[in-house]
Amino acid sequence: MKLTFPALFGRIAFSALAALIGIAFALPLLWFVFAPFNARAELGLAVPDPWTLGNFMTVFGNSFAMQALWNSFIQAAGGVILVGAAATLAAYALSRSSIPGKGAVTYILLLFSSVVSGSAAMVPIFLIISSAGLMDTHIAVILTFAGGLLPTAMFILRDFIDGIPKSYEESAMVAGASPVQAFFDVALPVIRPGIVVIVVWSFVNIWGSFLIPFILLRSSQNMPASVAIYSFYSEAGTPVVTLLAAYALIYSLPVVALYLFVSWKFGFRFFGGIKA
Amino acid sequence: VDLDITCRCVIGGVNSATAEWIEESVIPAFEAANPDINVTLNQFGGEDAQLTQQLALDFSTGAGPDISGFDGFLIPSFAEGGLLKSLDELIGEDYANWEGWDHISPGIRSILSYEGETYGVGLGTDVRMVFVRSDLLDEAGIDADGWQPSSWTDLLDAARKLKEAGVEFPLQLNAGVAMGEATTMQGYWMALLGTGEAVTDADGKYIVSSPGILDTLELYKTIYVDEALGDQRAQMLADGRNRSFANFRDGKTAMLVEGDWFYRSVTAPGAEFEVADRDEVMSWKKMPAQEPGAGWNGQDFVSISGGTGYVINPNTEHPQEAWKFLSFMMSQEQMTAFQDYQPGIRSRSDVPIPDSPFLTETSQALLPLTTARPNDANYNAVSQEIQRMTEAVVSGELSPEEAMAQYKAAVVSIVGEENTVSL
Amino acid sequence: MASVEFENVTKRFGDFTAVGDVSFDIGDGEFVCLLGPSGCGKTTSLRMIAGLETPTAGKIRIGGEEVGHLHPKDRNIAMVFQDYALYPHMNLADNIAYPLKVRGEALEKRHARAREVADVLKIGHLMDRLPSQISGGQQQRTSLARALVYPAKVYLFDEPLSNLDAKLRLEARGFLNHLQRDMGMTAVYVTHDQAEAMALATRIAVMDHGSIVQYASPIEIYRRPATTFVANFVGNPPMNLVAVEAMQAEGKLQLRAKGLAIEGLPMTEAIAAALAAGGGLTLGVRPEHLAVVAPDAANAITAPLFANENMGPESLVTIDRGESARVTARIFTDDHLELGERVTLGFAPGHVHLFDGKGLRIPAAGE
Amino acid sequence: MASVEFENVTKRFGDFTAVGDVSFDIGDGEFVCLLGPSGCGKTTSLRMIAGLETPTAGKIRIGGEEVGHLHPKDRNIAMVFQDYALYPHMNLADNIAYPLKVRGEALEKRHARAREVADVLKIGHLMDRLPSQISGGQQQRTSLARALVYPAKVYLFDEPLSNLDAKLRLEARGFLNHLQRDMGMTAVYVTHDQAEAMALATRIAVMDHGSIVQYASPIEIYRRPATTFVANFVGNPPMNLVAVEAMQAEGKLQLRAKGLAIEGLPMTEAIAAALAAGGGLTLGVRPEHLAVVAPDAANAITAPLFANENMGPESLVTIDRGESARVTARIFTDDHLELGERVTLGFAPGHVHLFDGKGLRIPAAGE
Amino acid sequence: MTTEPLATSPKRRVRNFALLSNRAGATFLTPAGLLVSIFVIVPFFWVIFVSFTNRTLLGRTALNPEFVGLANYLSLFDPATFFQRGQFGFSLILTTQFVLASALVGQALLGLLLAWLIQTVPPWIKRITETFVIAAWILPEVVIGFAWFAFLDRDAGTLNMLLTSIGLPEGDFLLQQPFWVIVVFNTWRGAAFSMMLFNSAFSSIPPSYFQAADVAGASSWQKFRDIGLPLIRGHIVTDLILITMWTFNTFTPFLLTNGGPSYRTELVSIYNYRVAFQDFQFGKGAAVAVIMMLINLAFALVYLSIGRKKTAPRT
Ligand SMILES: Nc1ncnc2c1ncn2[C@@H]1O[C@H](COP(=O)(O)OP(=O)(O)OP(=O)(O)O)[C@@H](O)[C@H]1O
Ligand SMILES: Nc1ncnc2c1ncn2[C@@H]1O[C@H](COP(=O)(O)OP(=O)(O)OP(=O)(O)O)[C@@H](O)[C@H]1O
Ligand SMILES: [Mg+2]
Ligand SMILES: [Mg+2]
Repeated sequence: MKLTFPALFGRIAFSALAALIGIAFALPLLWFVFAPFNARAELGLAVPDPWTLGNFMTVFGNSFAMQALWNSFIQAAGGVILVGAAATLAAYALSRSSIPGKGAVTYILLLFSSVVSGSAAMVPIFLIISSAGLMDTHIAVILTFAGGLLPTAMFILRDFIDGIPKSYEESAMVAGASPVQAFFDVALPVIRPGIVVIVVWSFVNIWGSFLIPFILLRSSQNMPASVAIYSFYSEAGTPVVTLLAAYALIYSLPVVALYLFVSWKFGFRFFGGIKA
Repeated sequence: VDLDITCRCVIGGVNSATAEWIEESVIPAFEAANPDINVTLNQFGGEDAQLTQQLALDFSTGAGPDISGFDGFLIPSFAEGGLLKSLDELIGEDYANWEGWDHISPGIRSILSYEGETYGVGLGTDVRMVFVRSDLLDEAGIDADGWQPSSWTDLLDAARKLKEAGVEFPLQLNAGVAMGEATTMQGYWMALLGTGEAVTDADGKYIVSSPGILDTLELYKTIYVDEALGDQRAQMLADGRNRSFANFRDGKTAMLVEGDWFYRSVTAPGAEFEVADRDEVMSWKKMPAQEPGAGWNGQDFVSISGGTGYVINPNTEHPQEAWKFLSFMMSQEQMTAFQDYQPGIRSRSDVPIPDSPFLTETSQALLPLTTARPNDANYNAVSQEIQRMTEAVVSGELSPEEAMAQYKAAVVSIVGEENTVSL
Repeated sequence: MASVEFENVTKRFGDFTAVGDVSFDIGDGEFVCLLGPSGCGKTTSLRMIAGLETPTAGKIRIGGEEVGHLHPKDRNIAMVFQDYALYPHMNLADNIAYPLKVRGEALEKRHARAREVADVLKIGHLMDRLPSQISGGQQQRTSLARALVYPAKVYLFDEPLSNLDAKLRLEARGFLNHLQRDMGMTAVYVTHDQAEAMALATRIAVMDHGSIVQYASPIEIYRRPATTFVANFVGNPPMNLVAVEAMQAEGKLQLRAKGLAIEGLPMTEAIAAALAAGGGLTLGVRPEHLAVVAPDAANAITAPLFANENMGPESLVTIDRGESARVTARIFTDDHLELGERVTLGFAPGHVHLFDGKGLRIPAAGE
Repeated sequence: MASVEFENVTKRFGDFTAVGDVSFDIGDGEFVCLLGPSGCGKTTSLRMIAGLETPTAGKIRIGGEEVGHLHPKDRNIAMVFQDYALYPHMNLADNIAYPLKVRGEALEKRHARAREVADVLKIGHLMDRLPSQISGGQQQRTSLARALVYPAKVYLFDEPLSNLDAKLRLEARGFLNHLQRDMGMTAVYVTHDQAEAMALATRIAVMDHGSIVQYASPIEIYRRPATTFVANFVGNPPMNLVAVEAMQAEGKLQLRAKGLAIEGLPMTEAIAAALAAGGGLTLGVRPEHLAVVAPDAANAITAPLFANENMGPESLVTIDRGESARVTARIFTDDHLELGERVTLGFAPGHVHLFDGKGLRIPAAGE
Repeated sequence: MTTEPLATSPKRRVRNFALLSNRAGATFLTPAGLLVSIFVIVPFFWVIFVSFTNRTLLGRTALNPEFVGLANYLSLFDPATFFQRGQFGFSLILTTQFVLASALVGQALLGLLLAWLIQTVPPWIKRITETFVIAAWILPEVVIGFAWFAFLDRDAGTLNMLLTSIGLPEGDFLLQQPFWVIVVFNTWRGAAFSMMLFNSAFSSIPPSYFQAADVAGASSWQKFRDIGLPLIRGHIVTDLILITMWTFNTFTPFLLTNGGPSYRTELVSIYNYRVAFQDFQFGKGAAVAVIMMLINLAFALVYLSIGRKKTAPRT
């Protein structure tokens, strides 16, 4: 396409700026390309010499840390399913029903959750879980995360659903579908991209979170990776950088994979439903 | 009967030796002897403080492992909050009659005691000293083998010489908030004891203003601000401790005050901060008092010890079985077995230190000199104020006087005016 | 098939009355068009029949039975939505067959039936596409197909052809017309296009501001519009309305306005009453009843030519009486007229409509 | 004002050719309508003029200058979008004045100018409202005003009246007509409504599948459609096309088809050539040239009545010759005809159009 | 609230017919309602209650906390120490600056810029940029903490290597500009969310709006200012509410600076952690949490009132 000089220049400048920002975002992660393969601890960016998989070997040998990855997965998957399902139902109800007072609910819950996400609320949560006899179980972690993440998930998802025309469900109902049928046949597929955002967001949150599992879990066979990563600290209390880098790399892969998968499969958008 | 034991230990991770010992030696042997008791080890991978939080929550609700690893200096605050029961109350006779007490010195026993009651059994203790790089000292013209500093001045003079010889940060005395308790124990205490003072006086009141504190802070100022004999940045960064280790490894630091584990595990072969040809280039010196004889208790040299041990959950359903296991674990036989996993200074005098000349020497030389932190529920909070005070000086932000004034105000508000004293 | 009755139905949104106290009946098998300008309450009325909107007051009956308590799904209604409301994640086959799916039909059977309807609407070859992959007109027909795929008591259409081009629209109109006559379906059809309403309806309900202004057969509405609003709204181009001064002379009516003088209309009692009530009269003449005549003809309006639009067989000749008071004639000629030239449009007195000061029709003599 | 030229312009989307090798000129001051069915490439052509789409091949000139390298904002073009594209957050004044704002006009000056244009379009009193607070028709006029507020070289209209109801559409049409004659603006106007094209254009370009099928004046297109496609597309309802068998008898042409027999049409060389080429002939008669006649009349088509749509002054009478071959007449009567009854529609031989086997017009004698 | 269709339709429907009956709605709300009640609402009130007691985790008041009225709040606002480093006031001011700089200016503005930029750049640049920006958002925080630590290392960190290679002086960032480090860090970490949200918002604007402006002669900047920005105002409010809250509560900078040096990066969340989990003073920690919530509320109200015209609650 032929363009005038200023227009061409503008385009190039835009692209260059975008690329530059992208690179700037990538730089801090560069270290992870090298450090895990380096035999010697380096905080600096250094091409490993020689390359080694030894760190990974050590990490794989740490059965606690490996088990922890699986635990993380159980907790994150469980939490995500719960958050996804409960938030979808609730956000849908808040958007589509005429329950009184639904307008401000999400705002208020959001504020409440801002208090509860801090460390001060760990004690009541601990007390609740322990009086329910759920201490040291995956389900305790899953429930607690679900509760904590729900207000935000509902807030985001409700925005999303509000943006989708009601005539989808209306037409289904006129055609004879019950509200539940309309929800599953029509509404759910349409709001899927929004649910996907919630799923990724809550997965990432649970996957990386330390405090809650740490407060609610006790036995080593239940601890998630966010806790296990501290086992790569020395007796003196300082991190063993090489192992940590190797473990961090393994620990990061699932979230990246999840993101790539869902954004390829479902798209990743906040508003507007499926492209009609 | 099922028993749970938790320690901050992970096979293949932090304190791997402890975990291996319990898993491979203690539990099988115990279960063989007591077929009706089933013991499970929970490896805890978090940080010390995190284990503390867990235990506090658990013990307050009646949950938690039956036996747990425990840092001695936390005994007072747990005991005061009713989160621990003394062994006397919990076990009674069996505890009192345990053979092990005959082999554990009162000093070490006191680490896990508070107000005369014993709450747990110590596993071992540690001592602190000055580690030196003989090769660097030699290069700077100091005869490393023969040299033993007898005053702060000696220490500083050596540092100056080293500096001239091109050693970037000759002396490391921990300071700052980021290193946490490592600042208080390996840094502040080691200096303060040299002035003849301690954090509390004989009555247990906190000393909040004294010449000793000032001198200590002046020492910090000399090292880090006035003469740049130490790595000022490392004291302030979150990974400062690692940096100090790396400095030592890389020959940028020649004298470093640390505990015995520095030799045992930090610089050991295969570790991250492995010092090549360790036994050639590395040795240790006693920490001198400010002036000979001016140290704590009138000593020429000082050291301080902490210690960890194991406590029994106050709410355990099976206190007797738990005690059975704990005492079995602390038996001479098992503790000796532990030495195979990781040699160290053990609480029992009848457990020999295996062929580790380093540990044998240091324990012989330093255990007689050492002291321990005060058994006080507020110590933890005060310790943080100490770290803050050192950081203020080391960063050059406050003068020693100002820093001490700030410390005073803070400690008064923590423990109350009546529990403080100015000298 | 079933009848539909509105009894004093009112729908308010907050303070705003979208439909006000409307009563009318739709007979079984009737095809009624709701015709009116944007925002007059057409969609709202339709949605109340479907149960998607709850009347604030009044009753709606379908087949004689009050339906206030019935959920939309239980009313057995078919509806075409203004915005199609096609399900973006289903292909056309599934979209069209959806009503059958919720009725529990087997997959094959319902797809066969969907295909049948789609074929009639000429979208049978697109059954595998998603709604996003077809054109606007095809989407509209899909929506239509979905409504027609199952037998319903009442069919509701909300501007179902608005997005089709003239040709397709005409075709679809013919199809609906036929369907209604074949199946005898009861249909309520919303449109703002009066030609469509004329062509399809058995009766037209002309709405304005939430009320029904006239409810009658198309020809009645065309011939005897009840108000100036109806007169103006129905007919393309709309009826010319001219405010006139009325005088009575020798038992006859005289009308005067700028460029216009009509003498000798028959005087009736109704006219006399309207005159007595005051407020002036309005004269209405349909464009197709006007012709270009000699400048001195009687019963004529003269003004400069404003526009002359040739539309194939016919032309629209508009003259401008000033202040935007324009009169348009629809004539079958393509005489050349110069813009600005004075043109005289004449009409037969029998084709004249009269409205009183309130805009209500004054019945012609003998009506 | 400026002329616009297309020289072998092609636009492909991927494999799909939306506009294929189109060349035509629009004279300075001309008002050209692009007319054609949905998807034929009208919008695409317009967008290429505006610079919103880049031709795959070929050149576009505005005022004689090639504009391929110019960004839309530098082409000095005014455009009305199909969906208005009014900015919902600006009031009408700001919306209309926006092109002046980006040209750096002072606030007062631009608002004064916006007001002027708005007044002409009768939306002057709404200047403080937001687009959401005005009716569809007013929105459309706002969009129009925004295009007309500044002097542009070429005005582009993409179905600017499609969303208006009949009455408003007519009004706006009149206004545009006037404007064009007053200002002599060069305009390209996209529509799929042939009546609109007829009424407005100086020339019409009938498009189909990305090509221009006929480019001529409205009356020419109406009277002498170049192909069956044009014949079918222009005219409302469209021309009736009947495939006929042609025979030559005594120097005259005879046409036969089901229910139809025409004798004695003059034979021309062109017809002879078409017959020789084979492929059959197509007979075209416009609905307005048909009338209900006696069953035994000559030059007539007979079939059962399929639909009879009354549209006010006139009716559309459709008969069905089977297999969807329908013939529609547009008649000024409202005789009652029964559905299914056999109806005969007659016409004058002079009103007949003939097309050859390829659908191309066979010139009538003397054309 | 913020997704009103951009279409110019005058209809904003209030219905008493609802797609979901109240009963069905209540059923749909039940699972979330239960979870939220137990894990958010109950703890919330517990926190409020505890903020009026001197409850601690260890020591005497662990088992027998006393009601102390406003003492916790008063001690936080003790004028003698309020502004001292390591005290509440210092943290509060620091956090406010941090939120303004890293959430409002950093994340929201950078997110906006990115969202706008990637509308127009070639798809492959868009994809790459998006991927890195989002990677920064989804990676676990411990991992991120380390990566940055290595990135900023004075001696051999990636950043200093870069600076030296282009002839600029090295920086000792963590020590000299710790505040700006965590600001940049948090911007880096969180910009993805704003970017994605604004990206969705922009793509929900009909393209003809921009084309109309193009034809009218508007430049890229004019289009952004006059059309893009005003039309996504509602989304901006949503975004600001969320990222402000998240930034107030973020703990991740702790992994980078430990709150130091000398408390110069001790955000309120870190302060709160120290009070509650290192000093074990739950009463005081709870008071901090309550104050933070009030500040969040204030921010949210400001955003809502600024964005009000476009965000009238949709009922
Ligand atoms: N971006 C695109 N990608 C692929 N195909 C396109 C694209 N834009 C238009 N087309 C196709 O090009 C053809 C012409 O499109 P165009 O919009 O010009 O039609 P039109 O004549 O304006 O139709 P309408 O009357 O429906 O507006 C259509 O078949 C359309 O599907
Ligand atoms: N939920 C609502 N809240 C407030 N007013 C409403 C609501 N729904 C409709 N209205 C108003 O009620 C009136 C009638 O609306 P309705 O949708 O029935 O109009 P319509 O006749 O279908 O118009 P159109 O031809 O534009 O579709 C309009 O003025 C509209 O603004
Ligand atoms: Mg409507
Ligand atoms: Mg188009």
